[in-house]
Amino acid sequence: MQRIGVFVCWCGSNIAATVDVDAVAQAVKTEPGVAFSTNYQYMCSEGGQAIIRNAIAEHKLTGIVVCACSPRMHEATFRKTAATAGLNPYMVEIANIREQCSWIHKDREKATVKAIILSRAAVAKLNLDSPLTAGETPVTKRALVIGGGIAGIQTALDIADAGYEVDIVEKTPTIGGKMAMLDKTFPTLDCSACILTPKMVDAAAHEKITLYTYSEVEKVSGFVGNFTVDIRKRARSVDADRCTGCGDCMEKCPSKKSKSEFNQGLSNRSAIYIPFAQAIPNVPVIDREACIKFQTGKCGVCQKICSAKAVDYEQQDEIMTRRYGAIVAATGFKTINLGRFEEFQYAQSPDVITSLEFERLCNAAGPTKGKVMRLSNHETPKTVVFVQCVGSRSTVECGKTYCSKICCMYTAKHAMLLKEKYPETEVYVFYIDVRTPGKGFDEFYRRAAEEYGVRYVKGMVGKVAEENGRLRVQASDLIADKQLVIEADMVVLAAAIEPDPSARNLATLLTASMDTNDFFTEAHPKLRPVESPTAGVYLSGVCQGPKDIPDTVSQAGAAAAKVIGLLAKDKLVGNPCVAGCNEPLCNGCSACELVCPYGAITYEEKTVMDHGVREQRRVASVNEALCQGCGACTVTCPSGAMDLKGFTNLQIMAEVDAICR
Amino acid sequence: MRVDEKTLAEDIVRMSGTNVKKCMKCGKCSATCPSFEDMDVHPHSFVTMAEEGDVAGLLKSKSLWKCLSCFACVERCPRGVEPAHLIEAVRFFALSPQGLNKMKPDVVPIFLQNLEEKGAEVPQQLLTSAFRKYSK
Amino acid sequence: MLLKLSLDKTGGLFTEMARDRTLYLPVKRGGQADFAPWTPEAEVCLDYLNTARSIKDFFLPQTENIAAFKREGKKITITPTHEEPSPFVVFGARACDVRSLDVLDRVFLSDPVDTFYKAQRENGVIVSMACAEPEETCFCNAFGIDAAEPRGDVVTWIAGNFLYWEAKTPAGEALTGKLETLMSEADSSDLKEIEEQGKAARAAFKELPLGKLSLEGWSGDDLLGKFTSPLWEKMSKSCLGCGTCTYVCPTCQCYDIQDFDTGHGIARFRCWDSCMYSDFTLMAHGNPRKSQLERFRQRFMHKLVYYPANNDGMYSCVGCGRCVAKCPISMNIAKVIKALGGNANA
Amino acid sequence: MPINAESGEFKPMIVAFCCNWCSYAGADLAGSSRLSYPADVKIIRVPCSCRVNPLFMLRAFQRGADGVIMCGCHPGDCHYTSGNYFARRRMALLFSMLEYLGIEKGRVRVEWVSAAEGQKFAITMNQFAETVAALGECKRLEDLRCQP
Amino acid sequence: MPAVKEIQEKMRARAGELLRDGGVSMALGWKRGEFCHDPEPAFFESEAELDNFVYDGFSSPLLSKYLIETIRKDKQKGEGKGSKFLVFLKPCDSYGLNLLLKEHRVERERVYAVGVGCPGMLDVDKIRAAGVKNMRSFDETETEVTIHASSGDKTLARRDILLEKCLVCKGPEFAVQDEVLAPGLPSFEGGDRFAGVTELESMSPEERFSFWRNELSRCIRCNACRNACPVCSCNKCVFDNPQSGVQAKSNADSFEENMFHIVRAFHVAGRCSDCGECSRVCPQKIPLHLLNRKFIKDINAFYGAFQAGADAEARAPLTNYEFGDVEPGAVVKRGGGA
Repeated sequence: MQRIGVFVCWCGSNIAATVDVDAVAQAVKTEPGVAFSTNYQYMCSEGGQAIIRNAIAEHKLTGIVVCACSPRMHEATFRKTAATAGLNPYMVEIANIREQCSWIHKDREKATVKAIILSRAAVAKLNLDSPLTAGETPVTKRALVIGGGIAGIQTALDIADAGYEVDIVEKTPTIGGKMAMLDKTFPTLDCSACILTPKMVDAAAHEKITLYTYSEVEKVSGFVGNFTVDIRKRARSVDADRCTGCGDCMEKCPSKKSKSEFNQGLSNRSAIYIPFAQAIPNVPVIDREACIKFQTGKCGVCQKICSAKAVDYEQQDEIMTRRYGAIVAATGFKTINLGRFEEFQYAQSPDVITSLEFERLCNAAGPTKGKVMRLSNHETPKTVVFVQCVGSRSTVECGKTYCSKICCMYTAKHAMLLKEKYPETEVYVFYIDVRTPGKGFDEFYRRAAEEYGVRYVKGMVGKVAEENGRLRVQASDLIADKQLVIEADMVVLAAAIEPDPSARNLATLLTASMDTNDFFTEAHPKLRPVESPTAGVYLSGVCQGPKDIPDTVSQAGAAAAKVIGLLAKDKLVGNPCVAGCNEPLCNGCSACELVCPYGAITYEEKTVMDHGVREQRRVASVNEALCQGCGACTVTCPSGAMDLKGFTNLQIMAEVDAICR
Repeated sequence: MRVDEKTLAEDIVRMSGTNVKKCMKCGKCSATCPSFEDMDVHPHSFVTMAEEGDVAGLLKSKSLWKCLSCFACVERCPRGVEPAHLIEAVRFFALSPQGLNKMKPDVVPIFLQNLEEKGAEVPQQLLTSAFRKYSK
Repeated sequence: MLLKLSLDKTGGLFTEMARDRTLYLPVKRGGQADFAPWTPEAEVCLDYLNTARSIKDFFLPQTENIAAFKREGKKITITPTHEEPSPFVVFGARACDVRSLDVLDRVFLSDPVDTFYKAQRENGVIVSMACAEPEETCFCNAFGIDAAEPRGDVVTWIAGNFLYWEAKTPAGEALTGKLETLMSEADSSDLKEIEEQGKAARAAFKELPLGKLSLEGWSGDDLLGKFTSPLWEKMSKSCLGCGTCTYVCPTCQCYDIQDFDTGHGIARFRCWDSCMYSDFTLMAHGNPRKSQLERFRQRFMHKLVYYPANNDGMYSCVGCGRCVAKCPISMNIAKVIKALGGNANA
Repeated sequence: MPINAESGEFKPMIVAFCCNWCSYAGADLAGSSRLSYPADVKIIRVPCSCRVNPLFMLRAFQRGADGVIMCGCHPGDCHYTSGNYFARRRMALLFSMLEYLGIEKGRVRVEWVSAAEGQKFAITMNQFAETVAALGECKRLEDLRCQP
Repeated sequence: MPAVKEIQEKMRARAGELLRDGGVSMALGWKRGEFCHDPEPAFFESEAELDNFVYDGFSSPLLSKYLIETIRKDKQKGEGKGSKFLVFLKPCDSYGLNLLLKEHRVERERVYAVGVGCPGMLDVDKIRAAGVKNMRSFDETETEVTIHASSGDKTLARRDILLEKCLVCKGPEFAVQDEVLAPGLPSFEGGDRFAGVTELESMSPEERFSFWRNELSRCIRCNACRNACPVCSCNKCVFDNPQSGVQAKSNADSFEENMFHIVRAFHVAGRCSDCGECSRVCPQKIPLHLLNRKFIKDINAFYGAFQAGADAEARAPLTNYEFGDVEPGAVVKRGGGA
């Protein structure tokens, strides 16, 4: 049996004016478990708290009910008060007789009756309270960033600068990601490589950052502060420690017919290759599928000519197990497959290209050395049509329902770059809407139209057809209500972007949830946009949703700040109001596991004593460090094995009973 | 008899099975339409008019009979609005006062005979389309 | 004295019987017959063979209030809440059900007397009805019950178009006194018809699938041998552990006393319990009967061994066949009697 | 709750389950904005609408409640991301079942109330109390033993 | 199409084979009872025991739930580790097994599931209602059943004496099986299983209330519905657990009658495969399937067609959600489900 003290607050006149506080204190005296009750002007004041502390000592109270303002206001205060008097802080219940009583009722009698009922409910609940202690777990002071694009690099740099160890895992042979492929960036038109490559170098050189390129995350276990991750370091076939990056091997490699991933397949590369000149690490990798040595056993040229003796055909994949306190997903994006949009002839005509391909054509280090040319005949195009929203904002199966966010701006950029290089070119941009929310964005777009004479046409392209070596573009001009037919030399499609396909598997490994488009979901769409619902897992860059470089960098910094906040703690103190499994009652059905948004519930085979029978059973187990205490599992559990501490089934029913009495 | 044009418009939209509210005014339907030049009201406007309940406008438009039912707009529409189905529904209402069973198979030859006189008035593809629909 | 009444006049009889007391009789509910209070609208069915539930309901109801506890401050007041008994008649009880009261009496009327049960017994008049033909699942003859000649305060027969009525006890006489004007005296030809019908019925019982069931192997010898028989394990395997057999059984008498927190105090009541349930005999230390095997064995050992051992050899089964008809998986006492009864039923 | 002997006025008993993060805060806002609603409404704080077991609702009726309402964060805004989605399915099925059993509709309700919607909270409670008052005492789900 | 007797012999032979040398240590089937219409679930451990094996129009009791206890006991014994248990499944029984597998109540590798075609199970009460007294034996085909009884011989159309659950048969497909004997049965089409629910929905609330009062007031809380149900497999039911706060051994009043059945139906909502066992076993003939089917009908209408137990992977509707799910208020407004 509890010994409960009830403390009714006047809150000056806020409560006392409408509620007869003394009557409340008297009425609850006869409630089961109540050993003491009183009222006072301001319970939250030092004087009020002293009354509580003294009463706890004097009446040997095991719990207190404070009838006062909303628990959202002073629950924490009174928990501290209880704790200083030696009570468990969770043996405190608040009856909200201000916001939910005195402030909304005018009739003193009715308000008093209601206050008594609310106080009784709190007493009834407290009778079933038990002391709760928050669990503590240590924090491994090391972070893992998955993905080495601008998002991952920035997050890693920010974390490392705060003094914590960071590992970057990148699945391609180099960091840099999509930003490395860009020519210029909007809205300033500065060179992408000029701003990215120093950051790549910084990341590689940072003493706190370790790069694992050509590597993938294979297994994740553990929970916030204590993840254990297996990383597969794929065999490069080149010893990174020995390689000097001289490039002789690539030059001599006889297999030169592979498509360059970096150049979007617009040029070829050798089987042993470095993706691009500024790649980091500047160590080649052998594409074993394309390598003659690996395919036929005959060749070995690269090994023979390598003066550093770095080429190693025997190299094997390596699995490393590392421990981390936090994980950041920065897996980025790719452009969608346009093969199914037959109306644009992308798969059929070499002169219909994606914007990312156009980006490579513009780039001085690209396959055409920066010369924009028709891929069919290597001539400079005279009329170029840009089509926006290709696959974006589309409900058809091969499209995406969302706005890809970056296309309006890069299309304006491309139109300008083209006009800059070839002022005589006729440039059309077909748009549904031009969306330019961002600093200097609308000005940038207007410059394209006003200063560069790019023809913006409101309407969609309906059909592209190859005719006499040119492209017949049929489109509508909705403003003029006309159908246009343009003889173009090149069509550039602003393809929708989608999350990198590797994210899906990663989400499963991290038990992080995804939306229907495979973007990672955030813990709260407004208030926790860089955290995933899984504690200790953070989101950076486009893997969370389409965004441009400035947004990505800001989010990367935000994710880093969250990681730093976590790693700065020595121990994590959990919320003690977590779910718990009553093992003898558990059926092992997995229903709770399915509704847990935090992946906090796992199942294990355990020996359970059930009424003297000992047996091995599959039972649920709650990881208290991950559980946030929502209670979804408790209602899903048919046998009532799952219950939520602080809000148990019996407690809520006791409140119901007390209210309805 | 229907007096309320708004209800009529709603009925037409419902019958067509389309959701005109999904239209984001991209104009791809008009861009792709092979009969665009022959039309006074273009496919995207057709959708807008249906949305606004302008049934009279739809019924008296030339476009109503110029649409080939080629379904290019249905195929290309990124939002699944399907303007051609809307046009079909309006046609149904235009024809329905002419008899309960709308167009009977035996009237089709009359259309064909008139073809020479009327020339481009009745596109052949429309008749093919009609055959497909009414030859049950 | 044997009285008779044309079957189409029974309405008047029921009206009269129900005038100053509750009359329970078989009515149609949910596609089967069950005892329920008579009302002019009730669909009385006298041609039923077996009701779904037994007449136990009126003497040991499924739930009955005992007392209420109220707490005010440190004071607790206790108020008895058991309903005052009032007179009632059960009309149409079959021979097996009438016998079941003997079984219950020995439990509840022996010291210490169960006052609730006693009060119900004292207030109830049993008007039994002879069986003119058996139900497929009947085996009351195995327990020496004559279905054609039931006991009761009043015994009735239905033959031809008449209901025959004979008072057997003072209570039955008293009831008959009020009804005599409705009935006329039967003659010897009526008696003969009843006798013939009875003979045919007795013969029919013997021809039933369970008509030759013998309890010879259940004389109470070799208690340990029965208890430890490996057959229990085999037989109990298919048992679902529901309480159907115990709740439809006219002789199952186990109950539980429970407290219900009404929010204003405690309502104490008793309710049927079933030895088939996993929480039956649950105690603070755990449950001595951990498995369905043990619960299953208990039920039949009690009916066929323990009870007779304490009650002059009287089995606490009356062969009404309800459990046979109702068990979801067709396990029943007849199978147990045969399987563990040695060669008697071979 | 019984009919007031003096006035003959029926005062319904209403239980409101409110999630801690949105609706309870919304109720607080209604309070601090002094927006009144009937004193018949008593709030029980739960961490999330997904903590509300249909059993609790039945329990309330058993104990004499005439109406039960559950409030949670708007879909998409759940503090725990998905709790209210599960709650919504559970309640949709429960409500449909109660109606199927012949319990008057209007005795149960779900409303999504954000922390900013103090006004909505008050309006909702006023409306709900009115609906329940019009329905009168809940006879079809009462437990006679629990009457005072 | 083989006659039912032939299927029985096939099953007996196959069970014998598997017990002899198929790595199966026990076969769950049915054995002859005291009458011709009451086969009992049976556990055959040797070929010799199979003499009593029976499969006919009355082999309705579902067997898969017994696997929980069978495997548990086998584990406790600690011997025979890894031994398999053969279970015979009629097509509709297979859904129940799938649910047990999905909820980890039974391990797939411990089960050898043999699907058997089902001609439709018979309702002895319907046979009696047709005027048959004291059934002695019967002959059955897919379409007709000839009954030999003390009241004389009688031939009835099979359709007229099927159990309610068989009138709305889910068809001859097996949701899970290792092998199938006599596939293709039943060959008839099931009817609209929601007809009963729809009819109730069309009544006024008052009519519905009195309908359910009349039905549920007959409940004696024998728990047969719960204990026969393949998904009501909790180690300890909340209604049996004194710590749950809702324990109740009997229906003390109308509220508890409602409560038990609402909560039971809710606990199996989205998990109920509509096997019909609850209604079949109810000694008081309460149409419990009308509660479960209401949930199934609503789930289908609100969240898309769902057949519990059709596979062992799909998320149950109540452990799933969509952003655009129907609002509870809209459900009530539309008036009695969809």
